[in-house]
Amino acid sequence: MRLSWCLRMPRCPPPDRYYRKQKIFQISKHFGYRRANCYSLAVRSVHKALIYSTSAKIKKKRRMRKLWITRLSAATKEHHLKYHHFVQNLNKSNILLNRKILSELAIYEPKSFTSSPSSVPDDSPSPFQGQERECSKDSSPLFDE
Amino acid sequence: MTSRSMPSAFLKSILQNGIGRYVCQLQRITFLFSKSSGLSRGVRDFIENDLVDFARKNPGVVVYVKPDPNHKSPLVVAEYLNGNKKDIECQSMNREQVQKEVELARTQSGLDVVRLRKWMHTDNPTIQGLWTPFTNKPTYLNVETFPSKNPTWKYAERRPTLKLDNEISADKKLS
Amino acid sequence: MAASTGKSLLRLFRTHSSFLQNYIHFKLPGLACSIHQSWSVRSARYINTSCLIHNRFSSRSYSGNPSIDVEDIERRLSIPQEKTNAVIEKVNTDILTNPGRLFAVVYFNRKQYKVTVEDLILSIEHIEADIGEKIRLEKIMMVGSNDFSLIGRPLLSRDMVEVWATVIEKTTTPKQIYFKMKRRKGYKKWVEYKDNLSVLRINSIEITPLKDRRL
Amino acid sequence: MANRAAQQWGTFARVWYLLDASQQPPGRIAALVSPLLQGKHKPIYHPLSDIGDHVVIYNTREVAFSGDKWNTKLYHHHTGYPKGFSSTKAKDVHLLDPTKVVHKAIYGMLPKVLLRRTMMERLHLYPDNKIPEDILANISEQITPPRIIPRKLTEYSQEELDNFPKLWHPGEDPELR
Amino acid sequence: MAATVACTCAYRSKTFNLVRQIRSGILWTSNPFLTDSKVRHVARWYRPYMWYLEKLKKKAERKFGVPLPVPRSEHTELPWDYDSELYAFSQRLSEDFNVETLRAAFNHREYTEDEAAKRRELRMDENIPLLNIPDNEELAEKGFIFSSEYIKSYLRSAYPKFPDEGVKSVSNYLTDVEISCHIGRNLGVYDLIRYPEFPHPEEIIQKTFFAVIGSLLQDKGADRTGIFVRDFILAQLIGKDINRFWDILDPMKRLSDYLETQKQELPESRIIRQSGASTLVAMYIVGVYSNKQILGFAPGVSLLEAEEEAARVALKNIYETNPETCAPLYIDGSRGKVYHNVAMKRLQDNNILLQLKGDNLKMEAQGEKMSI
Repeated sequence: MRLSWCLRMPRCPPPDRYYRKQKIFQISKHFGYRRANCYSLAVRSVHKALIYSTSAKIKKKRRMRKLWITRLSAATKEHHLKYHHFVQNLNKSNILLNRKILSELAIYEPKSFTSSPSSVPDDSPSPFQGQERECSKDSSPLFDE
Repeated sequence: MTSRSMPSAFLKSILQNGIGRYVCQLQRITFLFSKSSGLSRGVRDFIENDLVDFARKNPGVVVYVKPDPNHKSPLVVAEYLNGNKKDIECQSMNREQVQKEVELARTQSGLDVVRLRKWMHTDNPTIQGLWTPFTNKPTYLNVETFPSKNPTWKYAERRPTLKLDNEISADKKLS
Repeated sequence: MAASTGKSLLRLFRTHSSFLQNYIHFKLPGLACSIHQSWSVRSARYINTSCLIHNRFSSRSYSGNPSIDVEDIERRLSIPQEKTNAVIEKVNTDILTNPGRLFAVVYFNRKQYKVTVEDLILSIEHIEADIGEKIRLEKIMMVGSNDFSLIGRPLLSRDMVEVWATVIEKTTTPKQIYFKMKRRKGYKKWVEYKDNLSVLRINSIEITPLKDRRL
Repeated sequence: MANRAAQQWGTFARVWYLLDASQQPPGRIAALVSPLLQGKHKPIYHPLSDIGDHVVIYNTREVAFSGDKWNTKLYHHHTGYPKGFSSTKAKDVHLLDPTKVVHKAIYGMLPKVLLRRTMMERLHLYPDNKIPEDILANISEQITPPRIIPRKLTEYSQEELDNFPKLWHPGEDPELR
Repeated sequence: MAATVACTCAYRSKTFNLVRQIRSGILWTSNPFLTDSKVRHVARWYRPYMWYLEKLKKKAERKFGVPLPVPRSEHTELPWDYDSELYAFSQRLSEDFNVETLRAAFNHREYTEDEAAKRRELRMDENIPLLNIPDNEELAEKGFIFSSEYIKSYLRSAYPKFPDEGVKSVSNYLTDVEISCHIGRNLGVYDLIRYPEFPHPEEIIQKTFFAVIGSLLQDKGADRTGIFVRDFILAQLIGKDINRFWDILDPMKRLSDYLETQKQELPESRIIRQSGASTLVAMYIVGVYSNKQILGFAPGVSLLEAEEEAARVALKNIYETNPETCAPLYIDGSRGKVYHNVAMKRLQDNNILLQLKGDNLKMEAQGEKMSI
């Protein structure tokens, strides 16, 4: 009785097939309609999904950088600067913070973002110059180590 | 795998581990293997050569060794402090591979291995206060009547230079 | 001209980081020191710091103006040197008395993270330090608090900032699939892989008072 | 700082802007206003989140096209049936509805996504300078019009006219005057 | 130890054992494709075998019901050694526990009584050494009192301006069942508990956890125990705003009371910013000032809400417990050491350590009563 499973052996499909299919169904289980459970339909959509997923991993980096740049241009415009001037200033002042960090700073640490040296246009007088002169206490800048 | 078909979670730790002192999360490790089977050979090699060192280096991990003729293909069961259990099948592995698996089991925290959504976890995302639409706006706008004769908002161009005398921080008294 | 220097520096920085270890073992600081000494000597020319004070509790976010070069900004904005010294003094008193919560931007394993104390960060690489060991994050690009920010150009000096972290977990990602296929060409590529991950807990961010080069 | 909920309420607050459209070209108004409606002027911008601001535009009856656009610019429409095509001159559209030209210009300049209608909901157009009180109560800032409006000769005071540098003086000859 | 059968399934046959093995993942771990099997092909017998096991499992479940959870010590498949577990427990936490005291810390009175009753039933000798282990009542009480006192004095040294009410509410939160049970479970206390009922109730886990602290206190002294409490209990405050455990009903009143005692001007609220005033989603930023100095500001839906929140922020700033701007609760490093030393000194000054050393606890006089 215990070994009755042996009798089923000849009737079961080739050994790998079930698990090969399960591998696909693992990925397709959340698909809609028959694509979730019918192998011939599932395997096509799984292949397509995996191709998308593989390429999206590369594209995501591009997309995120684009988003950070949009955010940064919005943030720099609040300080009356254009994005490319801002980046130019960063390069000139040798600051290597990346766009992700800078856009995070703009949202989460607005004071630090404002104080970054790159918000000073290099060849034009500072937009805050007027205030700079007015503000006698605590004002001002900078020092070198 | 596509990201939808994988479970996902955020980065976390157990009991704020690493603050104050560090606690190795591997609680006990059990080797179930056969004394004679060829499939268990790597595990037997590991037990002969490395296990004592492993136990000596990690006194906080209880090591059990159980030869069992039922386990022709060997099994290593790692139990973690958070109650999770991980079974490692070491069938036909050589000694180095078993070493690697045991090392991985030791360094893991026992949380489920899932896709992590963020690269970091923070409880204090902001220190200086979140940005608001008014963060970088001059305060004299509070007292302006609209429509005004001196519009101020201009896209990407400089505002007229302001003097600090115009700065009015709070104008309306709450009654 | 100036912009191009910035770019070349960027490249220099990146090539260095690829082979320099960016941590040292807690137990063997002497051994790792040589690496960092060479790094700090190389970078000494580029490291300088700009800083600024925020008014505490001010609804306005700034009251000072940062600059690229002290002499230059002093000339341009006609700020006397005493003022610059005053800023340094103010920051120093802040640091000494009550800096509050600090955040730092750390460069770790080809990525930049904005961290504060008690944070967890994830690195997609196996690191040598064992679990539970404390490591020092060497490349600090910026430190800030509610009242001041210090920005490295590109890095802050090692003596000024110390960020320590504990390795709390070394694990792997779940199985991932790299899949490529071309229709009707019989081309199919299915690679299953796992990446190594290591999780760090930030233990402390500490800064020492600043020193003005001219004083 | 305040608790998280309060902080977020501050961060995602919508700001109301005011714009005077008199003597302004509709296209330039649209270029100014469309990023505001999308929220592209905020560092928290994300294309999927609805974080646009409100814009109130008044005096749309007085918008100014350059050139002969009132006569030559056509707004096309097709009913979908045969012979359903029609086109209307800009000036006819403007006579029918004085806010339509600005509305169409801004609508066309927003991204073609499902959020477009929602963004347009936040655009408030008034043909003249009669803005309801409750709308005016919301306004936080006024936008600088994109075009500097030239002053008419009649708008200069006599003093300004007298002081204006002249190449030659017409003299007292009434014919020359 | 082998004779200690506290709670098992009534029926045990070979079939049932097989089913339990499957269930606990010993025989059959998972789908071979989901693990990293080195085998390229699945053997022909594998699937029918799995079918058969599934069938058996269902049959057994139909017959006997879903099996109850079993303590780790009674797993038949996985080995268990209580002494090694105790040793590893102390090593894991980097503490040098006295093993005998630790054994007592895990031993509940109910367990001893239960065992004695069982032995009486079986007419066994009751005096064999297993039953001579003392129970953990006293240790648990000592541990609880020490922990709550230490937490309070640590918080007082870390947040010197935070009022006593707040400190008490934080300490109550940390020594409550929820948190201490969570810590106990994740430190591996659960498997070592000796208590007749299984699964163990939460209160028992809490009690055992404090008994462990008590045993450390008894053997290694207050200093080590303080560091233990700091590292494991106080660390749970991280990521939490300590002000939220203490509900201030009328923050504005409290603020004005405070300013009055400090002889400063009374607080005055002013609108700093507003947007969409006539809409349903209005936003106001209200600042609270005293003597033209801003104490705190906060956004809100209505003026009242924003004002209340601003007053709360002002209080946080005054108490220096604002989780964002103020210094974090230091547990590591030099600051942690300083706070610990101050806390220990305060405990000594209050004679709490002396009282804990005495055999008779007289803590009731101070109104401190263990809640378990």
